[in-house]
Amino acid sequence: QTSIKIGYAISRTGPNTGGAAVTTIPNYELWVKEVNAAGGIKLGDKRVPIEVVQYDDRSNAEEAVRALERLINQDKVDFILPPWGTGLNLAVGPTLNREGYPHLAATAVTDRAPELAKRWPNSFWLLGTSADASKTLVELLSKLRDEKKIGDTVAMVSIADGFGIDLSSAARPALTNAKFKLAYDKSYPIGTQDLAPIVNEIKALNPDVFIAFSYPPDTLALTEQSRIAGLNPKVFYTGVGTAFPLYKQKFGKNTEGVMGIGGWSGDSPAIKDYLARHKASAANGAEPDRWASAVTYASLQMLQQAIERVGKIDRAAVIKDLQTGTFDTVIGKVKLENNMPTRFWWVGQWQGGEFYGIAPAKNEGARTAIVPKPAWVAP
Amino acid sequence: MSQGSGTPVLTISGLRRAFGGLVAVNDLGFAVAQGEIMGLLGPNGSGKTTALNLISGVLRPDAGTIRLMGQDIAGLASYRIARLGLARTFQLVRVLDGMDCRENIKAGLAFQRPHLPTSEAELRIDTLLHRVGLTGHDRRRATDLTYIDRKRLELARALAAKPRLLLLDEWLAGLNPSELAIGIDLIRSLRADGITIVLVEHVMGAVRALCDRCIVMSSGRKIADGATADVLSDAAVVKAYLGGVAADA
Amino acid sequence: MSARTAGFGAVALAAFALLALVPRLGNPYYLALAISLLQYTVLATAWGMFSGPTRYVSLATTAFFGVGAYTVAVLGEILPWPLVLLIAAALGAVVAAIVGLSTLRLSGVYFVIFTFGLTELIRQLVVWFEVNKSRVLGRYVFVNITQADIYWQLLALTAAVFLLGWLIARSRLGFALRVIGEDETVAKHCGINTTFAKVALFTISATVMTLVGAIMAPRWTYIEPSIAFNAMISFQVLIMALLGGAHRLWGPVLGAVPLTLLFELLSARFPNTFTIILGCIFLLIVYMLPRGVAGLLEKLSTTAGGKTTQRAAA
Amino acid sequence: MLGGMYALIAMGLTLQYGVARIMNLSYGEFLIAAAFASHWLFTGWAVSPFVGLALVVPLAFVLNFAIYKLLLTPLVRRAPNRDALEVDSILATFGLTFVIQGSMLALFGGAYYSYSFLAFPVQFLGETVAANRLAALGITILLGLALYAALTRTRAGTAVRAVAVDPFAAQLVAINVPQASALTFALGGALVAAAGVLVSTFLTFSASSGVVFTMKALIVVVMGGVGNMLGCLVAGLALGLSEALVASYVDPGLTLAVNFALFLAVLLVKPAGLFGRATR
Amino acid sequence: MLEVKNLSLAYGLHRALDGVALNVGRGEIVTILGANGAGKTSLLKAIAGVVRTLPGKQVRLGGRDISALAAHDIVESGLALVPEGRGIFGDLTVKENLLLGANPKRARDGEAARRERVLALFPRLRERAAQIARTMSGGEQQMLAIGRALMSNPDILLLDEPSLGLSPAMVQELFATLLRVREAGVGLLLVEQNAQESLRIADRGYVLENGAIVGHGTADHLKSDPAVQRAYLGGVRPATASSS
Ligand SMILES: Nc1ncnc2c1ncn2[C@@H]1O[C@H](COP(=O)(O)OP(=O)(O)OP(=O)(O)O)[C@@H](O)[C@H]1O
Ligand SMILES: Nc1ncnc2c1ncn2[C@@H]1O[C@H](COP(=O)(O)OP(=O)(O)OP(=O)(O)O)[C@@H](O)[C@H]1O
Ligand SMILES: NC(=[NH2+])NCCC[C@H](N)C(=O)O
Ligand SMILES: [Mg+2]
Ligand SMILES: [Mg+2]
Repeated sequence: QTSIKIGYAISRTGPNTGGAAVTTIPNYELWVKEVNAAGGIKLGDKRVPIEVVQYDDRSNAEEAVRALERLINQDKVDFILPPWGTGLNLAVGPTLNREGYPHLAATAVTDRAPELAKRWPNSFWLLGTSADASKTLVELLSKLRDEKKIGDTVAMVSIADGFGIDLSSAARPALTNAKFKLAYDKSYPIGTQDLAPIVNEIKALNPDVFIAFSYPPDTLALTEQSRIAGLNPKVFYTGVGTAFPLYKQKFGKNTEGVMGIGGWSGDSPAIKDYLARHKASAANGAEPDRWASAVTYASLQMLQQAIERVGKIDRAAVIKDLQTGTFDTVIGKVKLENNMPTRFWWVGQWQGGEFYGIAPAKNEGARTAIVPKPAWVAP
Repeated sequence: MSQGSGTPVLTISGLRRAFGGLVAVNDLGFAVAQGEIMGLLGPNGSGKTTALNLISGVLRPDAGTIRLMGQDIAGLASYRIARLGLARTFQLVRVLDGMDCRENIKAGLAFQRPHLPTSEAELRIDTLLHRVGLTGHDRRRATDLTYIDRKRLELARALAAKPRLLLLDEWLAGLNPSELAIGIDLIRSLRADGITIVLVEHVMGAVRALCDRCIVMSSGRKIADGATADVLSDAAVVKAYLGGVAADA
Repeated sequence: MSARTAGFGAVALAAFALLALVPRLGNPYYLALAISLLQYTVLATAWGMFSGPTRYVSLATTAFFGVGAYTVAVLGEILPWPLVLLIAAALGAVVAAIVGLSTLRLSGVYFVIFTFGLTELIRQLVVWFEVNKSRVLGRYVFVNITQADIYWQLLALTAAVFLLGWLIARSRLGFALRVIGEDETVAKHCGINTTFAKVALFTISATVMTLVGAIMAPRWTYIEPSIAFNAMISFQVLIMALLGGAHRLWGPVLGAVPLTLLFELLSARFPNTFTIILGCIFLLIVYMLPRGVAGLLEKLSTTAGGKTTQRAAA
Repeated sequence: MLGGMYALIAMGLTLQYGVARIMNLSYGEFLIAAAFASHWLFTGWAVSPFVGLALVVPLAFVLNFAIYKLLLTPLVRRAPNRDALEVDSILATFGLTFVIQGSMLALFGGAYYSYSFLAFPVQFLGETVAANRLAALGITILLGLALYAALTRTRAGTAVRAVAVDPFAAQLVAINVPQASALTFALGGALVAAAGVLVSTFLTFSASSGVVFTMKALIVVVMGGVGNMLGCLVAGLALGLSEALVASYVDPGLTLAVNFALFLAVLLVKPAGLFGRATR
Repeated sequence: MLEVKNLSLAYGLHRALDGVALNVGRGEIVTILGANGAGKTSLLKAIAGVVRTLPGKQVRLGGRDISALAAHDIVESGLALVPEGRGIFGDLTVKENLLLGANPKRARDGEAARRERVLALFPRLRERAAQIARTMSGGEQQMLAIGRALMSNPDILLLDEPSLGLSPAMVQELFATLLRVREAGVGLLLVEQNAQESLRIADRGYVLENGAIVGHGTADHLKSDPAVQRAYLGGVRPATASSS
């Protein structure tokens, strides 16, 4: 064994490109570079370098499946890193399961995660379930209301795809049970280019809480539009993309107090170090996404540690180790239960130019939320 | 075939069609008897082609009735009218360019009811090729034909359906004198088969040679109707259509 | 003629028998590749069946493919598989007939973009329905269908499509469509019910596409509108068929197979510069093969370099 | 507001397709390329997009002129008729799509890009709108009307349309057809570049978002009637307006559905688009 | 005015024109006689530069060599073609078609006056200024095609079967017009199926057979040439032969 062959198929073209380029690709590249710089992965007493085989899945489920089949049968790779996004991770699930490869899904959010983990014991769902995400968000809101920091009107929008709908379907009963008033609850299709009507209507309702289960382009558009329309609720929460470096870059001071899905322990030295390394390694010094990026990187560390503990290319043993072992990662110590982590960051908030995890509050390093959100300032 | 000469093949009354403000055909009425060759004349833009389009179902009339052998066909889809025994040619010759001559003719007969058995159809195609003078050109593509041969092919396609009524829109236009003679003979021979013909034409020689009767239109209305010689010497027709000097070519 | 037909039939049969053995090779990658090839072969051939003779360029492939896939997503776990396929086919046929009746009076780009718009409309409606009525978006299909099963179904469908295409080409319907393609007005005056002919063929072609979608669906476990109604499929199929030459029944295959392989080869060899290289090769092909692959073959096989079919302005 | 953007992105295509007869599938890629150029100028050199327009638009004009001359002229030459040219141009520009998209991916990666320019609220007809969108709308309407007038009221514009109608006959009235087509195509390219720059001030884009714009543009063009500027403007605005109305009064989830339904309905009633002249 | 020498043209292997030479003088009407497919249309197109010809041709217009010019420049230099099948802009209005007729720079001076003359000649065009050309009747389109060519202020006008589809009255008027156009010093090269009609207004004529000029002479001379009479003036026998 002179090298470990690691393969992945990732969306370099097509609609998923944006997500993959921010969250997944830089981490795969960073990790490989670092591991090889250190001599490789330790197998027994020697270190073997990683050799990478990568393809473009063109954001297409069929391509993704076939690319994996190619990786497995033609390139005979030792391990496979998963694609970006829920849909593609689900699409490749059966193949990876059939062929016995560990599947460390770090960018998939699905309520069927526990069930899938049972069906495919090789699969690990590191980003959690949307029900959990919504539940945590609502708990946070309840607490804030109890503290009399906010009232009880909520306006919620969601993107009409698996992600947005799962989250909003979970949030809806949670909010009602917690006796929040859902003043606005609509979804908009993917590709909507003008969100002004939605924002204007919500503005007229003057809610205390604004929740958007959105994707990066609309996360940016909603924020921008809210600023323009002067929609400035006490809690302003947006979806995927809030934790992106682009968000900070675009909105600068206006990010202050904005909440979003994800978050990380921005104060932890491990994260600080990771951030620095990421910046140094990625093209144009790009920063990571403050949510799934760190999880992705952590998943790679877990894979490496599992391989090293097994000491040889034995995928079944690696899967076993992943199921049972404890791992030391940038997001802290990770021990999986039923193939899922026990600790997630569900709500983060921009505070002083960094996106800190604020909920669940029991998580180590959780900051207290700044509520109400400061008013928008002119750019 | 001289049966039923009593009922007209085509009867039109009160036919009208306007394009926007322009009334292209206005209260037009006439009848064409079995076996007749009727000339439909008139100055440019008087509504002749429009009338043919109305009869053959390309356009829907705004008002009026059109009876083909007693059956009202006004507003019927053109393929239905075609199946009732009406065939036509077009002012600018239209053949199926990508197909060969056989296929062009086959198109004319393959969709008629009842269907012909293949062998009979092939036989009919041979006959028609011969009839219009295209024998030996079976497999030539329509694009490669000369102008007159394209016209011949178009006519053969129209004849393939054994129509009761044939509408010819300036079929003789653009032929030189000797071709014209051939064309006239060809059309005349159709009458012997019992085909009734409505002929739109500006070539007066041909009209004189072929038509028993003529109708003259002007600005969408009928201004004359009668035996060819009478109509062509009618003062109104001369003024509107033939011009100062009576056409003598 | 009939001897030649019989000979040809025998060769085709043998070829299909041989192809049926592919899953026995035991290499899932080759199987996956073969599935891909068949998928595009059927889609492109079905596309060409309608668009070739009528020269209506349709971008609705995705719509039907998606309807098929979505039918499986909804019913796949509930009903027995053959019934699911049957329902999918029926749905596809109904949608196609409605679409056909309403759209075939459009011509040129208007038709092209209409079919695209239609695809998007169907997708938006599916999304809206799922979001607001069933409150789920993205469905999981866990059915017991192996890759080999998918392959065999596609192979059978391929055979059926070619047989069907061959029969249609010899039938009066096929001839009617060629006449329509040449000159629709003339066709009507020949007694052709042009609407019926076009809608019939459109429906047949769409039903096949729907079936492809249904057969492929179990390959992905998770189906959501953006996967089922992926507009790229329409484009790829169109490009393949045009490149192969849609004026022949066997033309689209000649585009589908090399292009699928090319896509595959390029994405295997040049994952990063894939798009650029693909684009360049594509341009090269367009400039070197003006009449598609079928055109090239025809040119090679006949000495009488045929002239391009001209469409009389209707 | 949004309608303005739809009209804006469609204007170039209606020239390229309606007049130069090139069905340009790489249209959206050109738009994104211009958006990137503007982003790069703005974030890297602090060049305002309005100044950027003055740089990017002429450049796009020259570039598109060259593309027409080099890539498309051979196709135009060899095409026996309009249909054949349409097929060829679809295929060729499809290839071009990949080349441009691939180049942008290589240069900028797949990530989302966005920047803020004129992102402040202004009051317009009693509504609060973003200044950048309003600016884009204003420019669109100006450009659209100017082009419409140029195409219908001037001899040169009429000549351009004549080329679209019948290139053979056009040479008989002393029109240099290859030149006129190339210039029109280039003008279309310049327009799409302008659209790209303007759109980049308020939309988030990435190297792979071109297709969306190509399709939107095609829909607007077709709905308005191919080659008709006014149609383009009206169709764009109608689509935008319907989208906004549906979002406010019905359900934002149905905006796109209604958009497409509106488009389909228009075609069913007027098979050649709002301002199209039925050809058959 | 117009001098053509050694003009040859081939479609693939088929030679449609073979070393044709002819000339048309100022204010002269010259007609070309020939059977269908003899190459008349090809000849006019070749002179107008809209088809690719074989090398070696010489075309001079008013002493200037225009052999190498592109079609649009040929129009600029003063030669206009009314093509077979009319070649009008079907989707444009009548008015726009005429506007484009005056597109050559040489036609800009006196455009208004010329338009008046054309509209006086074809009053129908004035009535229908806003009509879409495609929807006009066959004969109306023919008028438009001729009117548009006249708008370009040509020195030489090539006409390919201009009387096709025109009513008898219209044909007479057209020929009268052509005579008037000639009066203005324009040279006309006329192709007509109806040789009798065309020889009546022509000064001279050429006989074209299988792509080659096989004879020429004054109109009177040709009219009385028995070979020409047999081939092209056969005419239609009067209606007496037909049964009534
Ligand atoms: N689709 C249309 N839209 C508008 N006007 C039309 C349309 N079709 C025909 N017309 C007009 O209707 C009138 C009659 O046209 P039609 O073609 O019937 O004339 P015609 O008698 O056949 O003339 P010609 O002898 O010149 O062929 C003409 O003035 C023509 O311009
Ligand atoms: N584009 C073409 N491709 C091939 N052959 C052609 C083409 N155009 C004309 N021909 C052939 O060239 C010869 C001369 O044609 P042309 O049209 O010049 O004849 P014409 O004298 O004008 O005939 P007509 O009296 O029918 O108008 C004919 O044999 C014709 O078939
Ligand atoms: N930070 C992230 N990019 N998270 C990825 C979320 C992926 C999302 N659930 C999807 O389907 O596609
Ligand atoms: Mg007419
Ligand atoms: Mg001719």
